[in-house]
Amino acid sequence: MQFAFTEEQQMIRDTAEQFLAEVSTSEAIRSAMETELGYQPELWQRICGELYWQAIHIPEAYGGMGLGQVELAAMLEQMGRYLLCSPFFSTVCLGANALMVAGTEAQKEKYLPRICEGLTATLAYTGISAARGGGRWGADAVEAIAERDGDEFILNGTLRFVPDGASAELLIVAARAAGTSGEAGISLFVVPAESPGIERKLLPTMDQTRKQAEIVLSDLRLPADTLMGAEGDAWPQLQKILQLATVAQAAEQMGGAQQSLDLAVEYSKERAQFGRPIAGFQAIKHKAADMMTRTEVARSAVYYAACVAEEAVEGGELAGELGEAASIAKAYCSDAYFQNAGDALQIHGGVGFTWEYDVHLHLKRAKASEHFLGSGDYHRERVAQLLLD
Amino acid sequence: MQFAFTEEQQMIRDTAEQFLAEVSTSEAIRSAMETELGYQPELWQRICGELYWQAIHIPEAYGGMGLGQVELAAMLEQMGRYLLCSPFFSTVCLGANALMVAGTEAQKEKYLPRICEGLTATLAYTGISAARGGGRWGADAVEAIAERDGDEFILNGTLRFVPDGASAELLIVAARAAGTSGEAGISLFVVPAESPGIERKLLPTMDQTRKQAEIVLSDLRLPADTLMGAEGDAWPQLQKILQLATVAQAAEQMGGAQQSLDLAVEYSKERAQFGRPIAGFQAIKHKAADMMTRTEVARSAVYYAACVAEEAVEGGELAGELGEAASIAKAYCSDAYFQNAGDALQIHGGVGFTWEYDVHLHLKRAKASEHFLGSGDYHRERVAQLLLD
Amino acid sequence: MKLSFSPEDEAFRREVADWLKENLRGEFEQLKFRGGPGDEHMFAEERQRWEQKLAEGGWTCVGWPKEHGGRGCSIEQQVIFHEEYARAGAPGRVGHIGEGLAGPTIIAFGSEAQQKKYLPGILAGTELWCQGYSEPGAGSDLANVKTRARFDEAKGKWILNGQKVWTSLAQESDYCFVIARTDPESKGHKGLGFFLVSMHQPGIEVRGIQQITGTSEFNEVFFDDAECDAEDIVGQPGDGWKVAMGLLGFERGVSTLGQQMQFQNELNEIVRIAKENGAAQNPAIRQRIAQAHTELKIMRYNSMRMLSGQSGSDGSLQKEALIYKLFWATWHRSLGELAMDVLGPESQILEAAPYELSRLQSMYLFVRSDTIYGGTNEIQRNIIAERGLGMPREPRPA
Amino acid sequence: MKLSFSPEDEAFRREVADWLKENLRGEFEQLKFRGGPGDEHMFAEERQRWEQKLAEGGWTCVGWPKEHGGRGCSIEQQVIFHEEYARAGAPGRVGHIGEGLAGPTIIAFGSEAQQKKYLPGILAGTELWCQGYSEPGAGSDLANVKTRARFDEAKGKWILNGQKVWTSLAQESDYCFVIARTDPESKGHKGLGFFLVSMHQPGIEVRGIQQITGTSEFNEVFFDDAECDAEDIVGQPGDGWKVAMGLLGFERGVSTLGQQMQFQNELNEIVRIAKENGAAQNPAIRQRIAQAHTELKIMRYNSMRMLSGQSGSDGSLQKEALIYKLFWATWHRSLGELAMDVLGPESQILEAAPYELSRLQSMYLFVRSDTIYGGTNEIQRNIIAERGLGMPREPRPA
Repeated sequence: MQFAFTEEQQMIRDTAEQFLAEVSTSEAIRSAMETELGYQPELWQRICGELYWQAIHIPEAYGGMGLGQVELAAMLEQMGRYLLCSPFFSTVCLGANALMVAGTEAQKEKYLPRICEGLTATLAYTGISAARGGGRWGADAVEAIAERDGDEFILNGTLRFVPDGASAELLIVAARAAGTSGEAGISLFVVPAESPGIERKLLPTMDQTRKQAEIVLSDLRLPADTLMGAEGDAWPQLQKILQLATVAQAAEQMGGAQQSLDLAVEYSKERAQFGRPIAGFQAIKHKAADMMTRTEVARSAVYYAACVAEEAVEGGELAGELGEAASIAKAYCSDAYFQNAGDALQIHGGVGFTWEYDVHLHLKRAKASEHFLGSGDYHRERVAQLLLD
Repeated sequence: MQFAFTEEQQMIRDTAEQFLAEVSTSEAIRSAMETELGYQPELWQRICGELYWQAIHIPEAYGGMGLGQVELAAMLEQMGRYLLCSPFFSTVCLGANALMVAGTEAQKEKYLPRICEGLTATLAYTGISAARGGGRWGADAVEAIAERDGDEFILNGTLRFVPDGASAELLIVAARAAGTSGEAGISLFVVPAESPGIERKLLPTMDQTRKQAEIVLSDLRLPADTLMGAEGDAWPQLQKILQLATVAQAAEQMGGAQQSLDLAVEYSKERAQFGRPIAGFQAIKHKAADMMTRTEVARSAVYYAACVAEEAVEGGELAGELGEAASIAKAYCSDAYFQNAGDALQIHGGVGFTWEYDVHLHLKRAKASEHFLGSGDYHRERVAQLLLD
Repeated sequence: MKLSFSPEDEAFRREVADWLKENLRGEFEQLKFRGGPGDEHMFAEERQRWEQKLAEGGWTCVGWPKEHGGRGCSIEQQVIFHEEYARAGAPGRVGHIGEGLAGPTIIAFGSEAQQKKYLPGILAGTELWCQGYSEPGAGSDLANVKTRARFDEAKGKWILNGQKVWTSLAQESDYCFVIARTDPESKGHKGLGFFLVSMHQPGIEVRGIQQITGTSEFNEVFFDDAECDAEDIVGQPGDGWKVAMGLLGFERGVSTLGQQMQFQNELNEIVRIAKENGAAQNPAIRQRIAQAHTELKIMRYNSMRMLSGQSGSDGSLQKEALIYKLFWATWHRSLGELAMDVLGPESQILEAAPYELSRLQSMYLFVRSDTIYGGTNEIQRNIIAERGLGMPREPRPA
Repeated sequence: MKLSFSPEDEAFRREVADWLKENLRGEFEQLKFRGGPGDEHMFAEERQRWEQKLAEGGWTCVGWPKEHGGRGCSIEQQVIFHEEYARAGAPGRVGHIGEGLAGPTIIAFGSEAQQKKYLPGILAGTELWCQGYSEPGAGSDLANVKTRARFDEAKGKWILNGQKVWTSLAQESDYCFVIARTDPESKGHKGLGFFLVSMHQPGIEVRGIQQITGTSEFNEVFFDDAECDAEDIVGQPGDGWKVAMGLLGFERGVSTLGQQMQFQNELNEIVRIAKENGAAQNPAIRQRIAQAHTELKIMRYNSMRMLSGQSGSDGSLQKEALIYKLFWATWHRSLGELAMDVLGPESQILEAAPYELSRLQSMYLFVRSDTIYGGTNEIQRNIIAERGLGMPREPRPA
């Protein structure tokens, strides 16, 4: 047992921190978030070309760096901290993970090397009912219909809340056989986004640092070789993809919680009121102490979940814990990030309420990430089911 | 509209405050709470003889003072504040209210004057299932069975969590017809506690300032004239009795929340640490400010609910609001009292944890009163049903 | 203690409701439920016309004394007016700073000349006011005011220099009341003056502050040799603190009930959505909606206590007024979060690009200012502890 | 970063589990799950015999270095030992202050003579220790210590006078380590000494403090010319603060994992009851149980980080250790409330008159001390803000 970063992991983390502090500045975020694409292509090319981050956990056999989920989490933490506007999360944590978990050997050989070269990808699985009841992110959110037609499949339906869905070049799509519900009948497909039968619409979002899209499938006709995993029986694979994505999302949130704390503490040391820095007021100190407590607890949750995710990918003895560890991390980190971002805004006072300061970017990202893949309440209820039912 | 105490109401409140500050001291509470009876008979006799509080809202026709629910709430606030150990709540807020709401004219004439003379009473309606699911306090908690036998009724069953159930001289008992459930089949009876077929057992309680009992009915045979209200159809009356009791309980809680605040503030001004009174530390000031906020909000909720209770008794236009107002008051006051008592303990530090200081008495009363007639969650769910279902 | 209204008051209620029903239509139909917090920048012109429509009906300044042109309504009638106004969905008042703050201050502390000069424009809904209190870096701390007012003997005018911030409606306003330091040597609460300043002059520049919502309800106001007539100081130089403190009292009046009806409209919208999208079946959401409803109801009862002059348990302080800002601001902030959580992931999707927010989204973001402006929650807690509980004051540098 | 244990460690785990299974029976059967917080006064004598049983098996002081008589276990093995110990329901250790605090302090700062004199009794489970830190009115503020130690040249001994408070296990203890002021003119952190004092002498009186639970785990200890041999001061007069600060570090060791297993036992009991009485179907309770489970799991991960020496994001401070007390104490307090709320009204009914509490009732009341002793939550937040975030220190009187 060694529950600390290895030297190599620490180096990956430090490199990410240094690079992102330099490139993902307040100005860079703002200019990226105002574009429809949502990121600066030059920066993404630099990441893919110079740093090779997009290949971090893709096996060496497919041209990747062959590292694991822990290294990925270390990097995501810094991306969440610096609000990097990029298709990294969608491409790596959704697209590449989906291919690695559910792709056929042929699909992996076809697409993983291209992702290593900079191809962007995402996962589209939720219909509009994902918004029902405060948020549904399980098998019941899969609504698109896939009908078999000889050797082909015909897909119809509307997919919503798809991260980077308007810009991704490769789509992993979940759909179900007509008449099925719940975990039954679900299939996964991989398809180039520009295929006929796919219409994509950018959804303008409150959090501008990560784009969402609606994707309408109209008689999208797919050959048999686009099918990932077992026809009509892909829920276990989709579930695992979602659990990995959930851990990844939590890692970003933890980084955001850290940055919210850092911004607040820094501001409080500069800002004077009643003749002294507000950092000296106990009300501010104690709020900051609670923020730091949440951040460190979130960090422990994420590191653990990342270790479990690695075991789940590698088939280690803790693989069966992935669902629980992911829900624990996402439940805690969702609440911690939003609470920290809100507290940071409050500590900033009036200026925290302006567009100019960065703290609102975190408040918005916190809420958006809370509602992607399930809120704290949602994941606590999942934990409750494991414990009580 | 005049949402303030009249001069007379203010006088009643002030008199209660002065008297209770004098008689319900820390020593008096402790000596009363250690007895099985739970109160000092001399003090109860003094209250009944000199102050006539037990008759406060009984109509003058039955020998009472003919005041209303607002005056009652003003008095209960002070009783909760000073943790008066007495059978007042059970006799007046359960027993007398039950007779006034559901008693036949003959029963009122028989018992209300005796309550004015000092007879003690209580209401027994919950079976052991009141403890299920975190607490059930509605019609489904009525478990005792009443069977008709000619002109008589035979009652069997176990009643639990009955306030002052071991000492009260008169019992109002709820039971249901065999085979019924929910709101159907419920009847109310009034019976002297010493009747054959009634066995009473004191339940030792964490909060020693209010006693509870278990009452076992074994073939308790009651004549027809003990029936209160309509046979098998008494739920609306029992519900109203419970709603009035809920308001009364909230009034006590609000008084307790006030006292928890007062004790904490007083202590914080005396106690020095790091060379100054801890009252000067912002962490303590802000905690106290939140306590005061909760207390004043609780006060507004209770006064309003008391006005509605008065209209409900008098058939005023807001009578239909009683259920909602009672749930609002109880939900808020339950949480406010417990939170305040806990914060008071924390502000006291080590000594708050001792038996010697009074703050633990409030912590215990707060939890006990929270769990009597339904917790905050329970009453919020009731409000939710009114709003959402 | 009595909750019901008299028959006369109920008749007044019908009168208000009828008038609103009759007049809130045609060109004003589009204003329904608009112009609230976070929406204050919308329909500014149309809402000023609405202000004048109200004035025609005698529905501005209903609580002002008759001798100053008001309707002289009783507290009960003011309560009723605000309730019906909000119930009808009538728009956020662009005149509220004049009616609720400037006017009452001028009535209480102003000269007869000031009353004659300024009250009619407020009553008629033709002249709008804004408030010049906060300054950059000073937060809610009036004692830190740095804006200077120097009396120019030659011109016979006060000359103002400095900067105010978080001034809402500054672009639309005709006048601003400004706290400025008349004695340049003074510190803290001493040496302040309270000025009535025309916004239509070259010495004043207004710049919008882009907020978290992308919009600019709040402004910076720069005073660069701005002028103010000698007779437009309220009270004497040095009285500024006293006047400002008196004005604070006016903020906690019957208008809180109107504010609550706006809150109720927001909550109603949330309940409607929850029923529609199934969030009403989510037990955690149910608890939160019930909690919001519970506390909003109590907020109303608390205002009724404030208005009835119910004092605290020790009979001296109006404790229910002392806690009010902290309570409603915190409540409203939670309501914003609840709105988003009821909407679930849909809460993140805007009405339109580039950044057009729905009403609830705008509310959610805007309420973040509620716990900051007019004294942050932290300042409120200091005030409650010090004034309400007699705990030691925060140390101040000498 | 790696979660799994080596095959050697897994073998060690079986060894511990087997030994406990074999020995935690007979007269010790009744001790299962007893003697935890709030239950410390129960079976004191039997638990001391259990302590000696452990010593026979070589299971006391497993983390001490071998040269001092310990087992010299690796961190992993200590983790495993504590996990298995709690999993088996083995009782709360009466020797934990000697093993966890006094012993490590004597090993780190004590003389060879002190090590020879005191360590064997701790190792053998025959000599129990208590801690003389807090004083009445001084709270957690060691700098305020008023107990005096004066060196009597004639006797060649230190003479102690003063009072300590919140001393657990004082009645059962053979020794107490005491912070006292050696320089009567000194203030604050200076002029303190760290003494090893026998409890078996006429100059010491122990009085139980009756607590919220009705029981008396905590005591007042009065020193009235109590004596301490010249060689029983750790370090030099004036070193007391340094030694005490070193000792604080020992409090955050592997024993946290054993504590967590006790927490887990408590949570398991709550889950069992919730399933039995239907509270598990109450959605609000479900959320709270899930939250308690979530945070307890993370508490374990956090301890693993502490033990692995994982540093904070800036690479310098062990932030996860700094926040630990605040986190677990607050969590445990909530767990007590959850236990009562799962029980509903039944939570109020005691096991027996006059005041016999059930385990969960006792836990619920006792946890109220968790956020107070060893530095209140408020003190913890000060420490986190100052040491963890570099925010200004609280002003101290000169």
